Amino acid sequence: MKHLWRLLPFTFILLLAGCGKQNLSALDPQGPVSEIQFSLIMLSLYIMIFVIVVVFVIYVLVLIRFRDRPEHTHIPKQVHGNKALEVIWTTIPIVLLLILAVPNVMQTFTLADTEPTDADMVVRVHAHQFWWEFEYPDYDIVAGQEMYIPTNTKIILELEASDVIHSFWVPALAGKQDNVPGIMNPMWIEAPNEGVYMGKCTELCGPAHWQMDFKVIAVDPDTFETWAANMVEGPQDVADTGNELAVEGRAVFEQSCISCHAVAGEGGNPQGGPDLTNFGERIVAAGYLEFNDDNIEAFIRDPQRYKPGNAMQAFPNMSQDEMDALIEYLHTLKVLE
Amino acid sequence: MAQHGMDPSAPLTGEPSKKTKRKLARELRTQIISFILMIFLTSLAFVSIASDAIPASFALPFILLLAVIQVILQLYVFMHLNERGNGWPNAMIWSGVLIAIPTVAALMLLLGVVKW
Amino acid sequence: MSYAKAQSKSTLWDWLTTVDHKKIGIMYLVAGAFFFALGGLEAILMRIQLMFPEFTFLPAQTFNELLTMHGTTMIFLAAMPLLFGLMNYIIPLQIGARDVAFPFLNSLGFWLFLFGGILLNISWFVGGAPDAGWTAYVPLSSESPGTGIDYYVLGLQVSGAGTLIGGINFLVTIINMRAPGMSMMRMPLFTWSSFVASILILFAFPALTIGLLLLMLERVFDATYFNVGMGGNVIIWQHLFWIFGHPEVYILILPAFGIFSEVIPTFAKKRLFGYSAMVFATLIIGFLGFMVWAHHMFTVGMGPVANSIFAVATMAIAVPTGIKIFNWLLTLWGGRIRFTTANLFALAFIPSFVMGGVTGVMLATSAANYQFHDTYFVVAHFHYVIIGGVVLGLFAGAYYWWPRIFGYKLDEKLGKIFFWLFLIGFHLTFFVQHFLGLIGMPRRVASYLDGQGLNAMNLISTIGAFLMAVAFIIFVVSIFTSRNNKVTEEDPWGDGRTLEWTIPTPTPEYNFAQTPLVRDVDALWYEKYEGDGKMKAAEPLGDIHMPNGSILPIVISLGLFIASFGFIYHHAGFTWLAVVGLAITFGAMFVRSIKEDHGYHIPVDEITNNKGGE
Amino acid sequence: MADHTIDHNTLPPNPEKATLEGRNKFMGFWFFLGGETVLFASLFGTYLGLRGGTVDGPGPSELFHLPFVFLMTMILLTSSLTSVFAIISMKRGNYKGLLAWMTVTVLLGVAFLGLEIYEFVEYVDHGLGFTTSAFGSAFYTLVGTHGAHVAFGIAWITTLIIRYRKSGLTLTNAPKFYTAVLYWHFIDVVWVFIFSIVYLMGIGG
Ligand code: HEA
Ligand code: HEA
Ligand code: HEC
Ligand code: CUA
Ligand SMILES: [Cu+2]
Repeated sequence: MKHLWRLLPFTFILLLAGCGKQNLSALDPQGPVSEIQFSLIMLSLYIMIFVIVVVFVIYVLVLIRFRDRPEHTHIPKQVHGNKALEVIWTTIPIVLLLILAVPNVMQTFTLADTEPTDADMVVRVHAHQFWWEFEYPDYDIVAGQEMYIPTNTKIILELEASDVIHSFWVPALAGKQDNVPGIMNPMWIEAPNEGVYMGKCTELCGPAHWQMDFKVIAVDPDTFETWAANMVEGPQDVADTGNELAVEGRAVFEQSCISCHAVAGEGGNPQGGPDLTNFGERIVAAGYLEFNDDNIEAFIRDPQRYKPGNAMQAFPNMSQDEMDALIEYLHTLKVLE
Repeated sequence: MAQHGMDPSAPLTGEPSKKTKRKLARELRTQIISFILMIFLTSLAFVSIASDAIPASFALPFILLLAVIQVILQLYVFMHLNERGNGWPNAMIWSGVLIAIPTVAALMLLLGVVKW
Repeated sequence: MSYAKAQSKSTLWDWLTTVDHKKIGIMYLVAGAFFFALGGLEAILMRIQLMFPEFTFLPAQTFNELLTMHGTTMIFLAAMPLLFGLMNYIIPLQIGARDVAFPFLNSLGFWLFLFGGILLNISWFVGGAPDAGWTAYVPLSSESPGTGIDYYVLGLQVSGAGTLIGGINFLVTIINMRAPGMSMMRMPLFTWSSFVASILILFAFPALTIGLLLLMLERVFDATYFNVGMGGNVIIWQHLFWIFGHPEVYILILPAFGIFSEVIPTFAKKRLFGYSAMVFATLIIGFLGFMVWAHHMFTVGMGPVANSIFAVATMAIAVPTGIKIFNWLLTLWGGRIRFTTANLFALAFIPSFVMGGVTGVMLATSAANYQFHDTYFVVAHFHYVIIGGVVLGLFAGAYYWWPRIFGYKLDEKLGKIFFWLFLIGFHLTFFVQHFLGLIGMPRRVASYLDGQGLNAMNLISTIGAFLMAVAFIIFVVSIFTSRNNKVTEEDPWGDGRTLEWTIPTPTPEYNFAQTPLVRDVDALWYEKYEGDGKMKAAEPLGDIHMPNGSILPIVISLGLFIASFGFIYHHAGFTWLAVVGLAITFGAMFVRSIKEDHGYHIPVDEITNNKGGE
Repeated sequence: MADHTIDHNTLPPNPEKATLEGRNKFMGFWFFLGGETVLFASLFGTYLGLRGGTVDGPGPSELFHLPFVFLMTMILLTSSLTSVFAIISMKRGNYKGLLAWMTVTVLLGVAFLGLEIYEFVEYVDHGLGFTTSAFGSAFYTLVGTHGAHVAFGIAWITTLIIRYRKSGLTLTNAPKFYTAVLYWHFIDVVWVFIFSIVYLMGIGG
């Protein structure tokens, strides 16, 4: 019952969107922040529907009653105006706006409550053209593209950018804040439910702006602790698994890739690419491509074709054997099992 | 709009009326007095900064106040904004100031470095 | 005196040198329509790209260029000049003046706009158009490679100077050139709202001028205002842009409001309801328009106090706008409404604009704006207010004043087909975009992934855009096919209320043989029903003084056009071109200032001949 | 809107506003100054926003030299007074006086501009270039825009003096001289804020 009211106007859209799957819709809030925002959206929507209905009713009435007809010959009375009416249509909108403005101001402050306490977790979000980096200062972890968080924990995000302005948006969890070079913007999110939440960059940041997607993955706090510990440890050493191909792949990786991509704290550089420690567990590759070998290979051979303007070096001439080994190795980069 | 038969590039001859002359003499006096006042205000501003005796917390608002007074003198005495018939120029200048204030304030304060 | 001299020139030369507000108005309309078609074409290309998910009709870079040029072209080169065209032609007629206050500057303003617009579009052919959005946020714009952004900066700087000049010109014209008896509170509402829009231009454009100056110095001369590593700050640009940018949207809508306030009373045969409330509301909107700009920046991190203040201030604008909406409805109430094409556009405006306006208030809800911002919800909002307000206003104004300006009526049948197709296409295109935004589609995306529930609505949106394109082509066709509907009467609608309907068609070059005497708001209506139907003259018939034409406005603009290339290609060693260009500009200004030009007189018999009808 | 009747024996009290063209010019120019207010506000705001962005370059307190700025201020202030004298001469029908005072105004303007250029050269020597830091860029842009206004004013008034050196006062040139003087005063108005906000506040804290 409690949830029925909010479903009414958008039921058909929700069906269209199939949003349960994607966790992409601001109309299907999955956490306290997006709930607050959703309730404001609905409050404002109801006020606006009221306004629209009032205007439409007068409008339709006028158009029907006062259309010119051939039998009309009178000159309409040239009315100057009406004080009482002016007062009415000044006051009523003011009242309607107050109904919206007061909760809005309160919630604006609620959402700005980003002073971290001991119970909260801090994640620094660095945005790059065109990928995301998540740094967990309390754990000494850096993760690329996919942000793991524990459920039911208030997460304070500290947003930063290294090149141009980006904007961090996970519609189902929270509205956006901008990642601005030279400035740190705090915001907070919380996810009561486990799940994968789609995130998008919403500030035009170059040709591959539309592909600058990311994921927020909420897991139960225990899983999160495991994940965090293993991110520091790194994935299991491929030499221990007896996977020859992967060992070969690691060699390729260490020769060509490690200068930009760190794995378990080794390699990488500040101007480099995403941390690949848990790449094998990615839901998508490069932020938006379906996670399969063909896509990964194609991306490595020609990153520009996929995300124009991105900073990764291309490897068009890598031999097929090396490529197969490399991809095998990339698949072993897992920390959760 | 013919100028009543007057050629616009013919030199204007003749003397100003007596009334105008008196007005101009008065005006000249006001102008000189306000110039002296401006010199004084300017010097005061410089001195209040140059001398170490006056604390900055006082000197800064003080010099801004002096600047405002001086500008009002410029606008109303030198530029005659106080004269009758200058309603529109007044309106536009003050509208400009009205918009200038939030502009400066925002650029000083709302740059994201300090959150309000 | 020297009348013969003014006649002996060729037609082309006559148009190039004209300082007649009517011809300048027509040139604004033609150039504006051209840029509207261009901006529309850019929109259509974007919509084709967005028709299907992961469609590869256009590369992402091209898409970004199209979206930037679409926004920039539509706002600066289409909507504003089209409004300027109507303002130029109509304001002097509505206030009973023979010309604007500064005919020379008026022409200069037009040529600056045109050269600026051409400059901007040259970027397409020399290495790519600007690609950072019409808002050109730094550092994306300041560090964008290539010359696209340089063209943006200089193109807008040049055309912006033209706009500022135009604004001052309208202000002084309206203040100083009104016919006797026309007090401020007897001015037609179109003149009033253009007046307030001009005030907004006067105070908004300088902020843009500085923003563009800084961006140019940053890109061309390595300044560091926006360079974080050098102590710079990137938010400064956003403030400067929006201190200009928000008033800009009211610069667009207020004259459109003015048009509706002329069209609706005319076709309802009823005086505008609540004239003084309308004037007052316009002024309030103008004032508040300057106090709300940061509602575009809720997510940049100004903090909750700043966000709350700007949110509440923004919401306040709904009140005066609502006053206007209800006054229009009450004007219709009790009238005899004729559904001419002009009036159809005006009537369609009311519900369309209200829908766009209320989504504006939703956007102003700062805490909810974090969800809306930079999504298609915003795109839907502003196309509803811009197309549902400004564009419908332009079409209403075009149909209404067409006979006055061009001497013939546009075909009503084609007009109605155009109207319905355009209106349906418009709602089809943009209504669904509200939902696209809410279910997760950011704006300025070159494509979107399949399987996110965005496909159907994007397709609908594109179909709507095609309907608008078909409608627009019908309009263009009707311009040519209607040319036989010649109009000769002074007041072709029969219900004209204001001074522009008191003079012969086609409009004589001196507008009014005798300056009229104004005795009430709706001067003509008053004479029709309280007098003998003819305006009283405020002066005896006499020679009429007219300004001479001049080629200098083109020369001044051309100089800046040339100089711009010098700045754009500064790094390639073309700085000398800037010197040459500026020398041409300042040289022409110098010539203008030392050459006195007192115009010429049209003798009385010439005027009486014309009055008898040619 | 009837024009003031012009009687050949008495000078109109406000020759600059005696014709419609003059009144238009007068009004339009004031409005332009209203716009300039916002233009300079944008520059002042930018400067104040970036004032602290000195990075490794020198900051205000290391550069600014008060006595020098005081001298510049006095010169500009005096030129404002001499332009007032010019207008009073004009209204008295003393055309020679008008030209003479305008010439003095221009000379003072040139002196001011010379000092400003000298000042900039000094600062560059002390390590503050246009591209040294955001502070440097913002400083030169603000003060330089003012300087550009001074230069334009000098060129404008000089043109007027030369063009009209022999014409005597006319209904056409009176508004031109008048608006040029308004412009000159406005330059001084802006300078008041520059010396207060840039220089005095730069030294004072
Ligand atoms: C003609 C242009 C125009 C007009 C008139 C408006 C009008 C309004 N706009 Fe809009 N706006 C734009 C053009 C325009 N806008 C553009 C181009 C952008 C995007 C720029 C970009 O980023 O590229 C934008 C973006 C924009 C934003 C930023 C969104 C974002 O990026 O996050 C906001 C936020 O507050 C906003 C608010 C408003 C409001 C409150 C009004 C109000 O003026 C509306 C007032 C009208 C009504 C409310 C309807 C009538 C009133 C009644 C019937 C009375 C009763 C009503 C109530 C009680 C609600 N607009
Ligand atoms: C006055 C302003 C104005 C107008 C009228 C329009 C009109 C239209 N706009 Fe646009 N729009 C903006 C201002 C405007 N827009 C702005 C400011 C932006 C933001 C840009 C940015 O983000 O930086 C924007 C962004 C924008 C987007 C979002 C892009 C993105 O974020 O990725 C879209 C997408 O659908 C869009 C679509 C349209 C469409 C379909 C029309 C249609 O109404 C167009 C209708 C016109 C036509 C269809 C004419 C067609 C002409 C022909 C077919 C040629 C025929 C020629 C002859 C007959 C001679 N616009
Ligand atoms: C010059 C630096 C550089 C080098 C060398 C480099 N990369 Fe990358 N890589 C990047 C950057 C930057 C990105 C992010 C691209 C984007 O999304 O914008 C990236 C992204 C990726 C991704 C997608 C990451 C994700 O989380 O989905 C993969 C996989 C990848 N690189 C693999 C490789 C491999 C394998 C090599 C070596 C053969 C390699 N890279 C070499 C910079 C580099
Ligand atoms: Cu990053 Cu868009
Ligand atoms: Cu706005």
